[in-house]
This record gives sequence, C-alpha cells and structure tokens, in this order.
Amino acid sequence: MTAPHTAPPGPAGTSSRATRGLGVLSLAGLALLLGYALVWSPPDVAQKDAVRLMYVHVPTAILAFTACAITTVASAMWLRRRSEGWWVLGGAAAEVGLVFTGICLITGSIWGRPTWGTYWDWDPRITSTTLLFILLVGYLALRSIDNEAGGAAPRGMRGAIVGLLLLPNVMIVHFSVDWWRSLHQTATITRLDPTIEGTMLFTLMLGIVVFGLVFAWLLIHRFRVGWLEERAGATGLDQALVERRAEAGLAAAGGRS
Amino acid sequence: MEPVVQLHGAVTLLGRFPALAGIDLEVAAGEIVLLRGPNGAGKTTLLRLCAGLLPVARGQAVVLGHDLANRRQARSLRRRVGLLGHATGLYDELTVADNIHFWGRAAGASPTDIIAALTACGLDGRLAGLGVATLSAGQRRRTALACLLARRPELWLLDEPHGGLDQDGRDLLDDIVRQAVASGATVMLSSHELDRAAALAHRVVTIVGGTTDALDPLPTSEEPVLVP
Amino acid sequence: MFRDASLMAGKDLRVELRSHVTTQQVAPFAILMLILFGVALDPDRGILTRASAGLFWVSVLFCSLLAIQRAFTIEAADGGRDALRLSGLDPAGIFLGKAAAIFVQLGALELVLAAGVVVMYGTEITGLPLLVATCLAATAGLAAAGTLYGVLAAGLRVRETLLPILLLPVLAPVLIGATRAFEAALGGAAADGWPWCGLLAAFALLYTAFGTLAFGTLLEES
Amino acid sequence: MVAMTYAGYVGAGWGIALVSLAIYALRTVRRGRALASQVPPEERRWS
Repeated sequence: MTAPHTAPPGPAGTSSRATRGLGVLSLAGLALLLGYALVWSPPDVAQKDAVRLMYVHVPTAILAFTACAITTVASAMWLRRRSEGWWVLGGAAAEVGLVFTGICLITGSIWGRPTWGTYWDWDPRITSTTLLFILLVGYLALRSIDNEAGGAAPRGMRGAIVGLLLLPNVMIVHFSVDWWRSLHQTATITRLDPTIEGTMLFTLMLGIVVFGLVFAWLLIHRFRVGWLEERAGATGLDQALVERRAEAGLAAAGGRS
Repeated sequence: MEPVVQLHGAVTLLGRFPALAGIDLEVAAGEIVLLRGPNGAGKTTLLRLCAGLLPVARGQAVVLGHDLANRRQARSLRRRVGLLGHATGLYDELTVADNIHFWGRAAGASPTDIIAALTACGLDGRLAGLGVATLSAGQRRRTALACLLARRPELWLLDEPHGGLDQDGRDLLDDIVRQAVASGATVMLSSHELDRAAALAHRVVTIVGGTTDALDPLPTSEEPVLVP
Repeated sequence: MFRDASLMAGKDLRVELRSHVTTQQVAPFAILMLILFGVALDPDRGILTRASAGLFWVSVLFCSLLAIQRAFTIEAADGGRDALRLSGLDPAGIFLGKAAAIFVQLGALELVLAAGVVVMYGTEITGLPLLVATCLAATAGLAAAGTLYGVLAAGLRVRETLLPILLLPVLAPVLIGATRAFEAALGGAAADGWPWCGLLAAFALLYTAFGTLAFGTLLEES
Repeated sequence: MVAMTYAGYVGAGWGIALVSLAIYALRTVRRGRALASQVPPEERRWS
C-alpha cells in the first residue's frame, strides 16, 4: 500500500501526490492506532482484552455502511446526470465497502468467541451485516454483467436501480432484524460499554479516523481504476464514426473491382 | 406538409459501436421507402431508431413531429408507429386470436379493427384458435402482421417483411402495405427481395457503413451505385 | 394505467391457464419442499409443528422465485421486450399487471401450502384474520419486489442464478415479518402479530410505489 | 503487552484485517498500473 518511490515518466498508475500523502498519513495513523489499540489502552472490565478487537470492528462497520450510502447517492446522481464518474464511484464504493464488510464480519466473529463463547450469534447487527455483504456481492455481480453486455441501452440502468435501493434495503433489513430479535430475547451483552471513557474512547475515535483515511485512500484508487477501465480500449466517438463510415468506402471498392 | 421522418446526421450507438454513423434521410407522408444495403449496414438499427426504441447520440431525428432526442417524446411516438421486426413479440402459449386481441387492445384498437385485421391477414377461422407455438414461421409472420395492422400505425417500419412468407403471404403483405399507404400511412421497409420490394417502393435508399451517402433513384442498375 | 394493468394481468393469467406451469410444476414443487423439510427434520419431535410458520414462508419464498422467473420468461421469448415498449402500454400498468398476476398465482400456491402444512405438519389454524391479512400483505410485497428485480434480471444470460442473490436478501424482511406474524397467530397471541403485518404492508406499499415509478426507465434502458 | 488475555483472538482479528486490506490495496494499485498504460495521459487527470 505504499506509493511508488519515483513517479516514472511513462504510465504511472492510479496514484497522485494527494493520494501519496494520504497513504503516508494512513500508514502512520495505522502504526499509532496499533500502539494505542494493542498496548497503551487498558483492557475492558467485562470483555478483558477482547475489547481491542473493537477498535478495528467498529470503524470497519461504520465505513461499510458509509460505503453503502455512497453507492446509493452515486446511483441517484447517475440517474440524474448520467455522467460516467458517478457510475464508477458507485462500483468503487461498493467494492471497498465489501472488503470492509468482510473485515467487520470476521473481526466481529472472532470477538464473539471469547466474549459470547460462540463465533456466531443471531445478533441483529451480525445478521443484517451479513445480508449487507450479500447485497453488495449481488450488486457487484450485476454490474460486472452490465459491463459485458453491450446492448442498445446506455448500460448501467439495472446497476443504478439496484444501487439506489441498496441503502433503503439495508435499512429495512436492519430494522426488521433488530425488531425480530428484540421482541424475543433480552438484549445481548452490549458490545461496547456506552460509558467508556479516557484512553479507550480516544482509541476508538482514533480507529474511526485512521480507518476512514484508509477507506478514502482505497476508494480514490479504486475509483481511478474504474475510470481507467471505462477508458481502456475505448476510442472516442469521432474515431469510431470515421471507422464505421469507412465501411461504405470498402464496400464500394469491393463492388467495383 | 412536414416530412414524416427527418434525420440529419443522426448517429445511434449500440453500446459503443456507432451502428448509425450519420444518416440523412427525409421521408414524405404517403411514401414507401426501401432501405437496402449489405448485412450490418444499419438498416435494422435505422428502423428501430425511427420506432423510437433507440436514442440519437448526435444529429437530429424527428419522426411524426416527435423529437427523438427527448425521451418522453420518443416514448409517445411509439404508439403511432408499427414495427415488424425479426422477432415477432408473440406469446407462444396463447392463440393467434388471443395475441392479436392483446396487442391490439394494448395499442387501443377497437374490437372491429382487431377482427378486421384478423380477416385481412387470412387468420380467421381455424388458424385463429391455434396456439402460436404450433405455427410455422410464415404463419407467425402473418400473425405479427395482423397485430401490426390492428394498431393502424401512421408509420410502418417493416424489417425484412418478405422473409419467411410464401408467395400468397408476400402478395398479401404487398396489398396490405399499398392499402395502408392509400389510407395515408407512410412505409419504410428493408428487404433482400429487391425486385419485389422495388416494385412496391417509390424510392430506394442505400445504407452502407451506417450512412446514407448514396440516394439512388429507381430503377437501379445491376451494379450497386455507391459513393465512397 | 389500471386498464393496462388489468389487460397485462389478464394476459399473464391466460398464459398460465394455457400452460399450467404454476399448477403442474410450481405447486408440486411447493408440496415437495414440505415433504423434504419433513424428511430432513425429525417429524416425531414436534419440530415441524413448531417451525411450520417458518417452513411455510421459506417455501413461499422459493416458489416466488420460480413464479417471478416464469413471469419474465414469457416476456423474454421472441423479442417481447421491444414489443412491450412499442405496445403503447403504460409501464406503470405493465408493472402493476405483472405484479398482480404474480400475486394471484402466489396466493393460490399459499392455499396449497397451507393445506399441506395443516395436513402434514399437524398445525392447527388459529387467529385466521391475522393469517389472511399477513398472507395478503406479504404476498403483495413479494410480488412487487419480485417484479421489480425480475425485470432487472430478465434478458441477462445469467438471470436464473442472478435473481436469487439479488432478490432473497431484499425479501429477508418479508420472511421475518410473515413468520413472526404467523407464529403469533398460531400461538394464540394475535396482538403480537399485527405490528409485523403492518411492517409487511409498509414493505409492499414501498415497493409498489417504487416499482410503479421506476419500471418505465427499467423497461426502457435495460 | 504482558500477559494479554485472548492474545490469539486479538492477534488473529487484527492480522486478518490488516492483511486483507493490504492485499486489496496492492491488487487495486496493480490493476491501476496495468490499465494506465492503455489509456492516454490526458484521460488520467490526477497524474
């Protein structure tokens, strides 16, 4: 995740001065966060040292849902403006969001083992996050098909509609799952003591900021990759028109000879 | 009177491919225009464009007064045109009569129009009650033609209408087209049955490479007249 | 719009009357699922009776996938999409009509499944008003969301495999809500079930409204 | 980090998180490098 040492004169890739700065900042932030999360913050009274997993779990969860919101907003903007950038952003956010959702699920599950005694509990948040994961997989699968089908339509409508419905769906799922569990069982162990303070609170905040930086870095790079994918191999419309019209000349020459 | 079809430098993309790369074409009311050109020249795309199914990426396209650059206008154009394409859009599970009733009523045709269309295409009687799945290719085309006739379109767009039809069917089609024109409709068709289609058409337009650089009059010489 | 919807629904139901796909293929599949659940879960322990609400709705969910696929296979045949676009039918009407046809077919399937659950799982019907209301609301939601996602997947080469992954997570709230409402009704605590029924109705309304608005663009450009 | 309880769980969680982020970041950068050569520089507004 380091930027190239020297910017070669030729094809450079997806990094720019800004992202290199962001990358360095993220790496430094991660080092600092590791120090706080693993060494300098105290263990929790109830969760003991398992609480140290919260400093990666909670920020990734927040960012996963943020990514989801970005995809929905980008899809809405694409439907309004039909500009390529919004289309690319929707996919980039969903892909990065998928990675963060995966990490969130894995760390949550690992945390659950020592705390709850099980890797999986039908906790509302686990259930709805898992469904979010599958929703994102489905959205990305649909987009990849959209890319290959060169139909008459400005491709992307299907993806945009599913993207637009992503956040509402996540919210409905979350709400219903939440309601489902809370009606039938008393609240599970609260994941993080709401009255945490001092170093632990600071570490959590730091985690949110640092993973936010990492998220931004990944999103920018993934956006640029998507942009390049759109452009790669695409000749401009003018060039394509010239080539298409040239068929007439070829046919005429063939007909006369 | 304003031309029914006005295309000026019209460009239409299929994905990124410019299937139409600048079409200039005007079709007056009551005209029968034959489109010809090699496979992949853009004839089908042009007919679909005129039906309001495809957007114009560049240039101007106005059909029956509807500007195709405007999505809403393109959509409202569709109920005024009839497109007979390679695919017939018929439901295999339903009978001939069911299909014609459904598509006719969808376009707001009256029951008398629908019955008249059935009769005109020789589909009354035994054929009407048959399932479309059991029909031959030619009978399917006839059924699709009847669906089209029931709509009473102002602009007929016929993509290879003679294909798959027997001799009677072709004569029937030509009659129906002539009657439609006599009652004020305009027709654009593509065909590889050049002799038959040329006899029907008032004018031939050649399309190659998605352009109409050549507008040649009837009758055509043996050698295709093409402008490089 | 409603004229177009009734025309479309009538056409879809007529296709079903002639092809018998729902009655001869989907309904037996539904019963088969009940039997498979019975074989997989030990029937002697009373699990089936206790879980009958959930099993019923899981079966409905899978049947709805088949019904939705079927509804769009009809249209995909022989250039149906272009034909629909040219037809002059209001897209909102097409959406409502197709959703209504799916609603009717799913409703019939639910009756078959309910009979199956009563006979095979020994479930006793109590709280009938809540059961009926839940069925209506949940089926409307399934039909509306299913029609919307069905047209999304229609016309793609991978539609059979793509539709479940797109649609099932979206329908998870329907499964939860309908199951809870059924459990409440069958457990004699109908009052607990009505809020769930309300949730289902809200879901159905939301998707019906969104589908009515978005279907035109979808039909147009996908 | 003396006598941390659940050290294995904490290590595994953080390890998986950081490694998967690193792999994803690397993959993204690689994809970008591979694609960049196919696109003229004026389309790459950021560089």
